[in-house]
Amino acid sequence: MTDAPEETGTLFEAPPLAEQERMVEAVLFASSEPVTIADLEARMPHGSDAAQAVELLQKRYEGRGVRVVRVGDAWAIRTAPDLGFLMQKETVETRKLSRAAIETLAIVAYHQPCTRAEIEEIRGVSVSRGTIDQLLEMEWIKLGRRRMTPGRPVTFVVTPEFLDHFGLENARDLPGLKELRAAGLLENRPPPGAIPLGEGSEDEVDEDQTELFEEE
Amino acid sequence: MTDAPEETGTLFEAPPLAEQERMVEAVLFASSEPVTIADLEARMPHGSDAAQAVELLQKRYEGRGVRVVRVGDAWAIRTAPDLGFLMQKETVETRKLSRAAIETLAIVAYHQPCTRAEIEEIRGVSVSRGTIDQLLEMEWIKLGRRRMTPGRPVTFVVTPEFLDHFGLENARDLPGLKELRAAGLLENRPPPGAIPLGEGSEDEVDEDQTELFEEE
Amino acid sequence: MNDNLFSEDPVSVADRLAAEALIVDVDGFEGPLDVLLTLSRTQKVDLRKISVLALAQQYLTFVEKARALRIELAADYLVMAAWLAFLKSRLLLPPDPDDEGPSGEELAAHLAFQLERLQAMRDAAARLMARDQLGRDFFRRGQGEDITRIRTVTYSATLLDLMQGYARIRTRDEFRPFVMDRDAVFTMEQALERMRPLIGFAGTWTDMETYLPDGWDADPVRRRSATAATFAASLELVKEGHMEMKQSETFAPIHLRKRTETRD
Repeated sequence: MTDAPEETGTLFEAPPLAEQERMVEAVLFASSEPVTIADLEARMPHGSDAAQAVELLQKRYEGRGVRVVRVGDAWAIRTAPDLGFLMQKETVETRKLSRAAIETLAIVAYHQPCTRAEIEEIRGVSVSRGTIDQLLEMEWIKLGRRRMTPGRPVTFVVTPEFLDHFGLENARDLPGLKELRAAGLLENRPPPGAIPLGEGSEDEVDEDQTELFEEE
Repeated sequence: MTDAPEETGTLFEAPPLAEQERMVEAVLFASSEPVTIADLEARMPHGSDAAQAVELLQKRYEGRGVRVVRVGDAWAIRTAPDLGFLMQKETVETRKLSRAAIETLAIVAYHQPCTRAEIEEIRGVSVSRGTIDQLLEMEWIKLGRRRMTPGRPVTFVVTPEFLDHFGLENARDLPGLKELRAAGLLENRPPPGAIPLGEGSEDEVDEDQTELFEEE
Repeated sequence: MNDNLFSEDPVSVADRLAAEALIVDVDGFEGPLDVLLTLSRTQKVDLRKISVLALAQQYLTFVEKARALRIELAADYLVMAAWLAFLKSRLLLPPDPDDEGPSGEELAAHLAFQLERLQAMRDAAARLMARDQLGRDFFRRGQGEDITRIRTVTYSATLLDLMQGYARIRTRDEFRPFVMDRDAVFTMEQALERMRPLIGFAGTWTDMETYLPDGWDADPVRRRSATAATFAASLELVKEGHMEMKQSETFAPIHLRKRTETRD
């Protein structure tokens, strides 16, 4: 074709209709909102007939997986309605449990049945309702029997799902502090002046723990 | 091709390939991120062959305003690069990368998996933490496996986002990779007289490279 | 050509300007290797055929000039200068047969390789950046709203996380000031303090055991102490006229309730 000077784009002929159709396709695809004919033409080379290109594109997509649809006075590409079911997909996202949740869970596991007040006492900070709710929702803890003390506080215990997730047969399989220390998970030196206590050899988890914590 | 009647789903035959193509089209159009074959098949009816459907779709869109492109082991629809000029409105201002960052990125891409020491060796200057952080933050590089050499340094590799951004099917498609390799410029050649870093360190590099670029 | 760029011979104004630009611009260099690469361009040859000796000389001149202009050079520029001076002597002097180290030629070849590799990476970087880029030359789908994902979030934690979490808490605990030797003793004073506010709610007969403090019912030693203290405190409260106590038979549970004013 004739080489027209660059600046005067108007001297160019409009691109062939097939090319205009490509342009409309790309713009409708990339745009975050439906695009009006006027907007299309403002983007396309001078002399383009966006309405006609859209019409061609619409025909091309007939029966395909996506369609060119009119939204008000603008145009957009949308999934064919019969394929909507493909878009609904359950994605499972794995996220790390928060530190507060882990600690709360650990306390319930080691001290069950355990009230919220006890969890707070052990953690030394208050436990947010959300943390407990999250663990309940995950079905890693559940409500145990109410404590028969004034106020009859609810207790929490771990669930079979919890044991399953962590590959434990029962909560007593949880390693004790001694083992934690042996595994290098606890590196602290013994607190100055700590007096070893309780040489009882109770098998009960609770007592076991007590013994382990106070000792050394 | 006998469908075991385990589940109700398997009792249905997979939809015809043309229909599968429509489905792949709908999903790829709908998703702004690349979708893996596995993800496609998880959405499609049992027995569907997403890979074949994608291939058909890719052919169908050849020369159109949008294209079906491969990104690592996933697929995406992207506008044709020659129509970029229409999309000024959609252009996202990318952060200007420093010369150090660009070079570091190229070194990781061509030498991956690549340790920080290797990047420094090639550039002859230390790599600032900010440079690596920026590339990590942009998700263009990520941590690879540790190198099995003394100190077990971490390595860096490029990500699917990197491939997507630069329109690469995979890391083997990097421009000029073959030539650079043939010219021996991707070798990790120790300086003469240098104390070898634990035997096998070179083999290791070689293996890793081979794995990344030739395997799959 | 530019071979005499830094020599003592009179140089053209243009050359001198170029040389000074190089020096003044030292901040713009990314380390000594970058300087060497820039200097090597003055040789206008393939990097494989570069004269490392000439390059070493150029670099040393560069460092000297920088010093003369009182430009502070970073240590690695000076290290490179020292190394190149060493390399230069190796290349110029006949090889010492007793010397075990690598020859000057080997060192020079490696330097040439490093320069070539750096240049190659620069070229590769330029080619990479010249590619069509997402969001600039080609685009993704603009409307993300089509795809509705039902997101289920699964939280994960490992046994290790759990144990570390627990160890963390207990580690904290061990530094808490504890009165260890009194740990298994619940005093009557404590029991009284505990029961006074509670007794107001005991309108009906309630087993005394429910008044045991939390955490004192598992360990027999602690339980015994708590029971005794609670019993003593209960007697005290009855004596004060705040409460009534009953036990249906020997060893049966002891029941407590608030004493109301209507009662006689």
